[in-house]
Amino acid sequence: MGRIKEIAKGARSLIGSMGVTLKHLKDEPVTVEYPAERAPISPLQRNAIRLIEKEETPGSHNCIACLQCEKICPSNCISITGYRPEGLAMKRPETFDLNFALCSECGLCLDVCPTATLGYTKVYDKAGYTRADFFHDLLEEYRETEEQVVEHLREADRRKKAEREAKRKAEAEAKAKEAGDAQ
Amino acid sequence: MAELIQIASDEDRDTFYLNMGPQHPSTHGVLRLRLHLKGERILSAEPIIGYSHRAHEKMAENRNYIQFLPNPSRVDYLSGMIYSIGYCQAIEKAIGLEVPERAEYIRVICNELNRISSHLLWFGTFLLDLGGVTPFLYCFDDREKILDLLDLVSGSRLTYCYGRFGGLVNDVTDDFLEGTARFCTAFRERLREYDRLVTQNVIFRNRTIGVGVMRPELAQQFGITGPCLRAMGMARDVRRDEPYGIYDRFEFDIPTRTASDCFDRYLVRIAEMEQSMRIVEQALAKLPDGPIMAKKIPRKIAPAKGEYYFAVESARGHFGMFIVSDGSEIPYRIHLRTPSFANLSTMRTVLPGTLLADTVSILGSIDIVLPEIDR
Amino acid sequence: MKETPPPPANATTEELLTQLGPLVHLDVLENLLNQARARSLWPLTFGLACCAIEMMAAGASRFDMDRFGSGVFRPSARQADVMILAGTISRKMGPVVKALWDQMPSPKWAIAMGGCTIDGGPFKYPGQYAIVEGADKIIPVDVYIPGCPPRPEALINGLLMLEQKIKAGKKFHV
Amino acid sequence: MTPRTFNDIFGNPYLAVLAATTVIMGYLTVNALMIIWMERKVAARMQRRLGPTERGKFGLLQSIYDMGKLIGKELITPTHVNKGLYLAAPVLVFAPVLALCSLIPVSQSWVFHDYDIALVLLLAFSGLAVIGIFSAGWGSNNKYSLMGAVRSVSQTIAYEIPLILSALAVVMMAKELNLYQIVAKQEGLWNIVLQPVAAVIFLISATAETNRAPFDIPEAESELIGGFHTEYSGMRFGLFFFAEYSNMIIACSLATVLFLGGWHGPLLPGILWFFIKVYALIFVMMWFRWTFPRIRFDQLLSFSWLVLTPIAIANLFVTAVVSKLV
Repeated sequence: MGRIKEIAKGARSLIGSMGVTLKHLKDEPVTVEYPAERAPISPLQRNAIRLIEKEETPGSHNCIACLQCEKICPSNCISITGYRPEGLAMKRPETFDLNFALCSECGLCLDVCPTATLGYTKVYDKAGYTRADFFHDLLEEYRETEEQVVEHLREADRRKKAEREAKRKAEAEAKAKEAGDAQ
Repeated sequence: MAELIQIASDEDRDTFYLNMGPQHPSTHGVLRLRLHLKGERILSAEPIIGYSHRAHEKMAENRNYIQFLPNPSRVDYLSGMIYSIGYCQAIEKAIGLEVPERAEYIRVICNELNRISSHLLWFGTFLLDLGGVTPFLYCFDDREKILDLLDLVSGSRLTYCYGRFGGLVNDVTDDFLEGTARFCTAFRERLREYDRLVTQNVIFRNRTIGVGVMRPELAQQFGITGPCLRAMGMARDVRRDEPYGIYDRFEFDIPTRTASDCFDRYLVRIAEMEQSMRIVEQALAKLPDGPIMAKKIPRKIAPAKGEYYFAVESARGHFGMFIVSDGSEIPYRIHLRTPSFANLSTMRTVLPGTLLADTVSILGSIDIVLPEIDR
Repeated sequence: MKETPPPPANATTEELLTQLGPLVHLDVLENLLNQARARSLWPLTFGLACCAIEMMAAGASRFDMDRFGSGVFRPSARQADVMILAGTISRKMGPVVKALWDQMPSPKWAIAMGGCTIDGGPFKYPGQYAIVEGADKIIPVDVYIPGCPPRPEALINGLLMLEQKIKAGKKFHV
Repeated sequence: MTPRTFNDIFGNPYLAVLAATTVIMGYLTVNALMIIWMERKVAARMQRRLGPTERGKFGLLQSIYDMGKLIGKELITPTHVNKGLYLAAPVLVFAPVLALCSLIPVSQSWVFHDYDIALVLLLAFSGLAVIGIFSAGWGSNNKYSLMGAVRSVSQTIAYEIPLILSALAVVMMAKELNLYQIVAKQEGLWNIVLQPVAAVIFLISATAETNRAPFDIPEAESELIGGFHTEYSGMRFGLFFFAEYSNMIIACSLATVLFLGGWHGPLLPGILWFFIKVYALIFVMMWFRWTFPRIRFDQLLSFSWLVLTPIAIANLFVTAVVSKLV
């Protein structure tokens, strides 16, 4: 008898399992039909890095080629060379290359960037036929506006310098006045 | 791979060697098992590892403490959050860095979510090894929800690099908190469904009950930890024994079973998922406001000369980091004590005498992650 | 039929043969087969490391590679069409990957998924001893997918790109 | 009541064989492709996926592309195989299927071949496929294949017995071995009502006979990689694949004939009823496959010898007593 009971119990459990799959047969599929529709992606989704447009430099990035990101990158996937344009306090990058194939998406470069000009691209489904597809030239989109921006920065620098000078002059005058008052 | 095997006697003619792996659907990656079989009965088994050796420990000696951050989550990619945050906690302890309250709570939430997702993946692949495809896809469905949540805060789906020395990269959003709470309620329902689909299923029970029994003395001999140890009836858990972070503030049980077979290891993990949800819910209720990064973070991360050991409870067991510092920014040596390696070592003693089909279920039940074994 | 210019009078037999092309044209059949091949890519059940989990996720309910006919994971290399190299190839694994590739019947394709299989990824550093720096050092790779690990969408995109490549047949140029 | 057969149409038996082979091949191909598509769709929906959608309307062309691809694949013959057995195996597996299919009465007016002891022939032939499987396993000279083959043989032997015993219960009631007459006698009352136990045993054994999950241990992906067909590529593998699904059709057709009253049913024409029933059974088989984990080999055998066979014998005994009394 025990054996028959056991078999009956087993059969009942199997029918129970079949009930679960049958229940899901009626359910709506959860599939996102990828190329046609795309599931929302996290706004923080890590990916290849890019230079983002900054307020201080309209139309362009504000990379100062400080090489912090290059230094901290654990997998050496960033390489930058910088130059100093005439009459500018800060450097500008001449080349900014990323070998995305080496990247481990740790985000350390974003942490160290002093001007917060690094961000992530939103292309999360990249694939390519050759290895060369993943050498990103991050300056590509900004190359045309580079000269204007340098000009703009120069302007800003000059303005800042002038302001500083004016301030210093004012301070000196104030000091002189103070000194005069004290006397 | 030519390994010449001498046929010693006529008795050996009935037996044969079977090379299982490195490419085999149920060796969970690239493990290779050399099985000595008589018919389907296993006479001896030898796991051969190293097919996934990526030299994580060696890499640590070539870069500074910060640059090693992306690595821990790749050592064990299934519980990457626990590993990477564990590494941060180890370094914080070594240099004596205080972490803000809020960051600690978020770390606990993320860790426990990651533990659930790791157990879910184990659950799915275990069933896949046993031949049940559908539970695997249900698990991935639930796991996908956790990944969405973790993606929302950390920006990665699998190999998280969310922790930093002294805190976290990003603060959590309301979406995340609401989503986590929603997930917990929905997942309880799903667990009941799994119970009907799998736990009660007589085929599953027959395949797991009494299979792959680990004798308790193995625990000491090999240093078994995690769910495998708890299925032996020993309530050991790093979160309780030597609480790290703020785990001492939460109420949770350590589920144990006594038979130490595949079925018990299964039940322990299912119960652990429930406990993890309990912790998550408590942490959500208590989550304070405040900063997520410590105020004063030294620019130079360089622990004082000496040796440091720090352990966390990963989804697979006791994960320890042994750090030797020579006082510079670059670690002298980092040794990772990983649970799967110890658990896998028992296979030599557990597998002989079982059937080939059991090999698959036993191997599945101990939940190994290959890069973590090979480091 | 395309008109071919007449061969020069002093051409050797070999030159003649190369210029005239094959005597029997199987282009139509080949194209038809390519259409079928492109639409039924069965991957090999083969995971190396982290990316394998994302490969599994791509086959699971949310992303469902089976929509494109690629959901039939074959555990035996003899029955697979495409090898998805998901994860780091260690030096010890290299020969195994090569052996598996040789076991697959032609025509066969390979997808390198993740940074490790493209270039060594995060595990590449001067003086490393453990990994093969790029899958294409041991087998020919058709499509590369960057990321660490790439999202499942990227894998599906890679499969679709491979499909384009197969469909184009000989006309395919990068 | 006798049906029309190919012999009646052509007169010449040789011509009839030729015609029947062609028609059966077409019939099997269409059905197998249909079932493969259905399998993928059913699996997908149970797993809350979509399944093939992109290739043709609802992915209907997917199976055809798969077949085209398999035809265009390289046929690898590994150097270490036993060539004769290795090459013969796919044919040996597929050949009985053709013979079996011809014996199934699909509608009341038409069968491929009307034969008085069709049931005996069917059950005999269904055991023949295992020779093909074994020669595949042995000929491949691969340990996994061999293990798959050995498993397959013992499994087939174990499940043949409850299969035959449960079919015998029907024969006892119908007092007939002609499948056409067995169906004809079920008008009004299907055998499943009188023989529910036999029907369940038959379905389970038929699932095991066709090597379908949860009884798919001869090919057990997660244990034996591909089992007996590990070493086969291209269309040779395709034939195994094809034979598996064709066997499914035959097993379900036989179950329909024996227990579900074949073509009987209200309103719709007989042939449609037949297919509805066959596909319903196929759905049940798929339902099994996508719900259960795989049974372990020794449990599979003890399930057959210790559970199914005794029940089938008891059922046969009861049937014998009852049919004598009535």
